[in-house]
Formats: sequence, C-alpha cells, structure tokens
Amino acid sequence: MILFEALDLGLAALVLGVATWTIAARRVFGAVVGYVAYGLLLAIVWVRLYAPDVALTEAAIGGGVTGVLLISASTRLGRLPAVDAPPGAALKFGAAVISALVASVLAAAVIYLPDPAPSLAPEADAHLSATGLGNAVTAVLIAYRSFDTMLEKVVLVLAVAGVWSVAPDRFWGGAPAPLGRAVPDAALVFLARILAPVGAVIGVQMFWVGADEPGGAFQGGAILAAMWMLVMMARLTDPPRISSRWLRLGLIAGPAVFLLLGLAGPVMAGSFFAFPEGFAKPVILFIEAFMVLSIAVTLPLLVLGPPNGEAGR
Amino acid sequence: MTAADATTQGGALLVFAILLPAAGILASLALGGRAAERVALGSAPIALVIALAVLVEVWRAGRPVVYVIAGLSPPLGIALRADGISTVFLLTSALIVPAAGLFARAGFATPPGAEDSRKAFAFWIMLQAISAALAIIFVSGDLFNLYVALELLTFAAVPLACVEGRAETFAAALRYLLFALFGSIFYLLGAALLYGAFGTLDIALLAERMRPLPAVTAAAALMTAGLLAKTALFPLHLWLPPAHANAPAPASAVLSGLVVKGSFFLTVRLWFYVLPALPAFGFDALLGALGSGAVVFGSVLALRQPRLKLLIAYSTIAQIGYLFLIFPLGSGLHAWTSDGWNGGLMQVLAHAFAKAAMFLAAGLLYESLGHDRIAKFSGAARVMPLTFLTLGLGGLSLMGLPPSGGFAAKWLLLRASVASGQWLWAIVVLLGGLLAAGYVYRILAPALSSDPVALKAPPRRAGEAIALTLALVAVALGFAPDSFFQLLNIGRPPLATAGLP
Amino acid sequence: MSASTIAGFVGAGLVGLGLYALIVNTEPLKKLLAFNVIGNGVFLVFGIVARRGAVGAFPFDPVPQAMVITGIVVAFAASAFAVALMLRLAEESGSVSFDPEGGMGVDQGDEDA
Amino acid sequence: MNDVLLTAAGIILVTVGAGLARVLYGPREVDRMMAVQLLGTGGIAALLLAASATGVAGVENVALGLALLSSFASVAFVNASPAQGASDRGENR
Amino acid sequence: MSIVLDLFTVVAVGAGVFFFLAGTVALIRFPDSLSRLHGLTKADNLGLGLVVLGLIPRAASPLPALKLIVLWALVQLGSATIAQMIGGALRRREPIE
Repeated sequence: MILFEALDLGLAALVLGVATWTIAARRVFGAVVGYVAYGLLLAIVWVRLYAPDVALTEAAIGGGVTGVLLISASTRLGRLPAVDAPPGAALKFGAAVISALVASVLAAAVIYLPDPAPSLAPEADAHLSATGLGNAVTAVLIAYRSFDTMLEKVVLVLAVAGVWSVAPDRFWGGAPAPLGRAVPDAALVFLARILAPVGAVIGVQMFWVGADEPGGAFQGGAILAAMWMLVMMARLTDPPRISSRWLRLGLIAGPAVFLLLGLAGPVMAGSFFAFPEGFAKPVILFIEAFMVLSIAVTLPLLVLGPPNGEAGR
Repeated sequence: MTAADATTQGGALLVFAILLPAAGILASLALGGRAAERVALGSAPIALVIALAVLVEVWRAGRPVVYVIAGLSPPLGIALRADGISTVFLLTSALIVPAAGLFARAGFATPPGAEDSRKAFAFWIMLQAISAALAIIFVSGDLFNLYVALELLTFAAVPLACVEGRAETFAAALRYLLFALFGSIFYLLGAALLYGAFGTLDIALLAERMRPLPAVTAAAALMTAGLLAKTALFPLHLWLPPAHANAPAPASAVLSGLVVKGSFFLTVRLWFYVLPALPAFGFDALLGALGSGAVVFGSVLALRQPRLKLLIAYSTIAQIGYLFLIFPLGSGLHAWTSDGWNGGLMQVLAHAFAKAAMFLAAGLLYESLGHDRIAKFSGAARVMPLTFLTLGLGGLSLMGLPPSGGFAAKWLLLRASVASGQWLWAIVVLLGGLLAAGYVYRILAPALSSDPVALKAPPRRAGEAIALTLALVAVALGFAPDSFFQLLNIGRPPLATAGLP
Repeated sequence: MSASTIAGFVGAGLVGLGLYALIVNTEPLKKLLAFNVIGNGVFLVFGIVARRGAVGAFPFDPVPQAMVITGIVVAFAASAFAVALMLRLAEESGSVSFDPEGGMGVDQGDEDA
Repeated sequence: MNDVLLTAAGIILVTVGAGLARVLYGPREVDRMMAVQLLGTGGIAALLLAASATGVAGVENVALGLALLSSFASVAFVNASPAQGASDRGENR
Repeated sequence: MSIVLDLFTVVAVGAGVFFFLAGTVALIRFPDSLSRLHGLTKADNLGLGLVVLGLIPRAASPLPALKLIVLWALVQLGSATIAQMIGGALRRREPIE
C-alpha cells in the first residue's frame, strides 16, 4: 500500500534525522531534548512493526523515564567544561569508515535474511493455552523464558546496588537528592495531585490486561514508576532513605517471589520454573504483581541516584 | 528433538549453581552489608560442593549434563548444559571467589556497631553477582540468556572496580562500563541476526542448523568484536589497566582472574560450539594475530610500569593474548588441534589462579609497605618472604617455566604450533615468555637485596596463606593428569570445519 | 519496500550513527546517548526479525519482541548506572574525563598512589 | 474511510515532524522542548487514527501510555532547566 | 445514519489536522517563545480534541469511547500545566535554557 510506504519512509527519515541531531547537537541539553523526541518516534515505529507491547515499553522507559534521567544528568553535567581534547580528523575519518562499514554490513545481513523467515509464533501459540494467557509476548516473558526474566530482574536490582555503591561513605543509608525544586511550581503540584492517581490506576490496569492484551508487568510497573517520580518532582513526597527495610523489600520482592516459585516448580509442576497445569494463570499473575511493585520501585531509584544526604534529615 | 534436549541426571545441580548466588544477592540486598558478608562466605562452601558434584556427574556420565527449564525444550524454552569445560571453569570460579572473599574480610568488614556500610554492601553483593553471572555463562545453553549473564557480569564488575570511591577509580570504572556496554550491545546485535536466520538462540540447535549466510558472517563478526572488547583483547584493552590496577586487591584478583575469562569463554562457545560449520575466512588467524599483538604489547608495557599493580594489570593483557592462540591452534580436525585446545584452556586456568594470587600478594605488599612502587621494594623479600614467594610462583606460571600450569599451557601451544607448521605462534609464545621473565625479574630483583626496609604493618598471615595457596594451585596445574584433559574434552563438538572448504 | 525492510535500514543506520558518535564524542553523556542510539538500532533489528516471523494468523513472532522488552529495561539500568558514575566523577574531580591517571600506558606520577 | 483516517494520520505526523525543525533552530532549549511536546500530541493523534483505521489490537493502549507520559518528560525539562535554580530563591511562590 | 456519522468524522478529523498544521506553523513562524507557546498549546489541544471527537462515533462500545475522552483529558491537563510552567518562567524573564 503506497500510503503506508510513504508514511514509513517519512517516519524513517524523521527517526534518522532526530537521531543525527541527538548525536550532533553541540550542547548536551539540546541533545537530550532530541533524544526524548526520538523515543516518541520509535514508539510509533514499534506500532508499525506490530509490536504494541514493545511500543508501550519504549514510550514508558525509552521516552519517559530515560528522558528524566538524562535531563537531570545534563543539567548537572552540562555546565562542566569538557576536558578531553576533541578528536582529530584522522580519528573522525576512521570512525566514519568503520561505522559506515558496520551499518552497510548490517543492512545487507538484515535484507538477506532467509525467506521464509523462521518463526516460533505457532509454537508459542500452541503452548499458550497451558499458561492460561492470551498475550503471547507476556507468555514468553513469564512462562517460556521465565528464567531470563527472573535473572533480568536480578540485573535491575543489582544496578540499584551499583548506583548506591558510588555514594560518598558519609551519606550511606541516607536518601538521594530530591527530584524537584525546593519550591515546586503550583501548576506542577496540581498536575501531580490529579495525574498520579489516574496514572496509577492506568498502570495497574495495564498490568492486569497484559495477560491477554498488549501490556504487562513491565509496562504497568514503568507507568507506576513514572507517577511516583512525578509526585517526587512536585515535592509531594521526597526520596526514601536507602536504609529503609520496606524499600529494600519492595526492591527485591519481584525477583525473590519469582525465584522462590521457580524453585517450587518441581513440587508444583515437575520442573523448575514450570507452572502447575490448569492453575498457571493465578500463579503467573501473583508473580507479575510483585514484579510490578519491584519495577515501580526500581526505576525511580535508578533515576534518583546514590544517596547524597540532602534529604532524609 | 536431539538427545541434548532432555534433562539428564544431576541436571538440577545446574539450576542450583545459578540460583544459589542469585538468591544470595537478593538476601544480601534486603539485609545489608554485615549479613551480605555472612551470606557470601556461608554460601561459598555450598557452591563449591555443587561445582564438584557437577564435575563428578559429567565425568561419570562422560557427556554433558543437561537441565531443560520448565520442561520446555528449546527453541521455545531454555536449556542449561554443562560439559567438560563448564565444570572445570565452574570449579575455578568456586575456588577463586571464596579465596578473594576470605582475603577481603579484613578490608571489607562492616564496622562494629553498624548493620550496614557502603563498602561492605557493595563488595559482598558484587562478589556474589560475579559468581552468579559466571555460573550462567559457564552452563547456559541459550545465547540470549547469556546476554543477560554478560550484563549481570558488567553490573557486578564495574562497581567492584570503583568500590574505593576515589576520583580515578570512578574514571576507570566509567571507561570500563562504556567498553563493556559496547561489547554487550554488539553481542546482542549478533544474537538478533542469528535468531533471524535460524529461529532459535539455543547453542545446540544453532550448531545443527548452521549454514553459511550473510547474516551469520555479520553476526560472528559483531559478536566477536563485542566479546573482545569485554575480554580486553588488544587493541580494545584500554579500559583494563586503570580498572584492574585501581581496584582493591581482592577485587582485582577476581576481575583479572575470572571476569575477563567469562567473555573469553563465550568467544570459545561461539566459535567452537555455534559456528564450527562456518568457513572461518581467516577469522581464526586474525584472532591469533590480535592475541600475538597483545602478548608483545602488553609485556612491553608491563616492563615499563613503575607500580606493581599496573605491571600485573598489563601482564593480564599479555596473558589474555595467549588465550586467543586457541583459535588458530585448536580448530579444525587435525592431530594437533587437541594440543591447541588443551593448551588454550590450561592457559585460562593457570592464569586465573596465578593472576589472582599475584594481585592478592600485591595487596599485601601495599598494606605492609604503604605503596606498590617497584623501585622501593629493596629488601622487602626478606621481611615478607611468603608474599614474594607467591609473586615468584605466579611469575613462574606467567613465564611458562616448569613446573607450573603456565608451562603446561605454553608447552601444549608450542607443540601444536610446531606440529601444524604455524611457526609464528611458536615465536610469539617464546618471546612472550622471555618478556614475562623480564617483568617478573623486575619485581623480584630489587626485593631480594639486603637493604633495610621499614614495614608499616606486618603482613597478614591469613592473607599470605590464601595468596600462596592460589599460587600453589597454579603450579599444581602443571601436574594435571591425562584424565584432566579428557575431562576438558567432554562434550567438545566434533569440529566440522574440515568438511567444508 | 515493506515496513520491515525500511526498518532494517533505520536499524542499520542507527547502529552506524551511534557507533560513530560513541567513538568521536568526548563528553561522557553524549557517549551514553550514542550507546542508547546503538541500542535502539539493535532492538529494531530484533523487531524486524519478529515481524518477518509473521505466520498465517500471527502478525509477529513474540519471542524476539519479548527479548526487546528485556533489552530495553537492561539498557535503561545501564544508562542509570553510567549517569551515577559520571555525576560522582564530576563531584570528585570537578570534571568528567576518560583519562584516569595511568590509563594510557606509563604512569607518570611520582607520588605514592 | 479508513484511507481518509490513515491519510490524516500521515499528514499530522509529517506536520509535527516538520515542527521538529524548531529542535534544530532553537534558539533556546524551551523552543526545542515545545517542538517535542507538539510531536507527542501529534503522535498520539496519529496513533489513535491508525488504531481506528486498522483495528490492530492494543494501539490505543500505546496512545494512552504516551498521553500519560508525554507531559512527564516536558515537566522534567522545565523542572530541571539549569537556569531555574536561580528562581528557587526568587519570587517563585 | 452511518453516512452522517462518517461525514462528521471526516469533518472533525479534518479540522483536527488543520489545527495541528496551524500549531506547527505557529511553532516555526512566530517570532518569540511566548507567542509560539500560545499558538502551540491552543492548536495542539484543539487538534487532538477534534481528532478524538471525530473518532468517538467509530468506537464500538462506550468503554473505548470513554478511554478516548480520558486520554484527551490527560493530554489537556499535562499540556496546560507545561504551558503554565513555561509561560510563568518566560514572563519572569528567566533565561530558560
């Protein structure tokens, strides 16, 4: 269809154009603005690739949470002088040659992928009924490749430990710096009061419908995370102390519950990380509920950074 | 459905090998630094027992131990497989990690009265995370699962490199992180292409379905480039010396001894297990050439370092170079390939123990002398004989002098290169040995003089014992029996390269 | 040209652009942006693979899509850790550089480190 | 009818995409930000139109997610703008 | 009946497109940030509002229609807040960078 093609080409040009701006912008803050636009465009590309689950994740994490992370970083780093010498012409030329080579090899490799393409779609669908789910992507994440997902949650939790580990010793156990200004804008406070509860409902709903429609624990958790961050930006609440027992339990709840139920697999269903026949969906939703909680706690903690003692007095 | 798809006896051990440290990470995070130390050290004997049990099981069965997760076989599910090299590496990690942990108790204890402190929290959690990541890398049979493991390894190793919290450690860690992220994203890109070509990321299935396609060549190049950046193979080594030299000694021991071996292990998996049917287009010679460059370059720079830890770090770059001789010398179906294969893997093990021992010894020196400037070591060997014995024994293995694991490794590599007529590699092995002798001599010679020396503190006996034990293991590897090499060959795929032009 | 072919070019282009920026840029935050651009290119390749895996009534192969979701989350965690490191480095040293002392070969300092 | 909606989606996307020229010219970061804000709204509109025209499941969920989050990034921009630190001590009450 | 509804959709969506165009023109052509902001916010909210209005008759049941309205309200709320924040800062002559 010619219409779709024109749309796709336009979208492709936009994505590449904004990406170019992002990497070429002289000032970091401007580059970050470009990056957020780029995240939005990518979400639309994902819709075009029939990947609404990915589009939601990209919108929430790529555009939203990463945006806030980079913005706050650029405001603090942007004013520092660059200390490294700019690259010479030879390095630039070499880099351009290598990058062009990699890009063309990659493009060729993608275009000459075998046709018809191999696919696990029928097989994924065939096992879907055993999980009681309707969304195959959720089934891959929570059932077929649950081991990956559990480990990836451990990676996330470990990243939080890594972020905390760079804190100055004297601030250990304290709270990260507040996300917002000392005196927040009245309009922002108003927005947070209204949007956060609505967003929380939408986040929970996205996790809930994720069993059958696009959505799921990742997306729902990311939206909840964004809402918590909005509330912190409006200074309706401040970052928690990292020594808080509740915080730490919330952090590990998702992977821990996942790991324990995975270990219980042989008793429940004859194999580690297997779910009991006919009773799989409730178990999956139980695990996912804790994952939502963990993601909603983890993502803001990653954005907030290490404790720096400014809060938690 | 291949035989490899069914769970075998003892397969559950593989799940435990991964989940034990993973659970340890979570528990430590919830409970804080003091508990983290207990969890890390308390779980170490269990991990050792698991590693030994896996080894016994693989040896007894004579073929890989397999566990199919959730009973769902690949391609849709994930299978864990432990073959000969998995078991040996698992055991190596189960020995070196607790050794570093015991050594670190003095420096990373939680201060009395506190439940939690930053350094203890970070160190003990990251140490367990390295165990977990390596366990996955050694036994997972799925390339995407291995990607997650690579990221886990990165997120564990980089905080360890900057756990001291000084500006230069942050700079080193940041550079390390960027190289590592570059490495994993290129690895992932290759995995995407492989999935697009064959509809699976299971190693055994990929090997079955492998055929030459543009996507496969591209994937092989991208994944290898990524893994080389993580392994710090010359010329992608820039991040390693500052990161390894500025980390605290037990962290350096683990980073240099084990972490870089994780990505090397994956490179071996990729080339010998996933891609053996692929005509290599001279890839193996290229890797050998880069390895040779690393041996020469790393050794020469090691000769010029004024600080012991930097010297050892540059020596790591050189010793990593040897590992890559496994590609030209261990591939194909020739009489000499098993020598190349055994030599390359022996080099991994010997270097792991020798380098861990040397970094720990360097840490002891730093504690006792208050510095690690080689020029000011005069007379130190008289007051710290055990520490310098450790350095000497480790150096023996680096040089490749008998009796040591390093000697066994280099001897096998030499034999393979002579038998195959690839003389260049033989020259590199010998030259590397000479240069190593030069830098080891630089450490030991001044120390053996009879100048008076003032110690800030007497060396820790326990620390000396741990470092010396590791060095002795490196030496003992030189006496490895034939059955050890048989173990290394269990599950090694019949190399099909010879069948293709 | 199908949507996945076009997306293939976009993915390859993003990887190339990001790689160039990663090598050439000196500011750490821009290097991080470049890493993220490469990451998006890689994820797009997964997306194309998923879309090419459309069979009959299934418009996509869910397995690569699930991998992308995992990948996006991990890439975010990596960015967050990198940002934390940069900010701390800036605090400790007043600027952000990739040249840690002794990083480029021979250590020039003569004080005990 | 569906073609009409898709065309409308395409025009909106191209239009707001053209608006991204502001990202290029600035001159101030706030101008760049406004272009991103417009892109967000336009993207939501295009997604809704495409969802209605093609009936692909779940697209409206994506639009809803974008709607929640589009203001989120912009708020962070204004909130974190470097020069705004000065206003903390000023008449910003 | 359906023709009337279709016509309604076309008119509303068309008007929505027009407002997006107007907003973009304002963004590109207007001389200063404040007037750009005014042009932009009005246009883009009306634009999305009209598109949503046009799509409501096509919703199969009340629930998706309600979803559309909630969505529009959310965008409305967000962009009004941002306009206020930026506008306030601009009026105070803060050099927003």
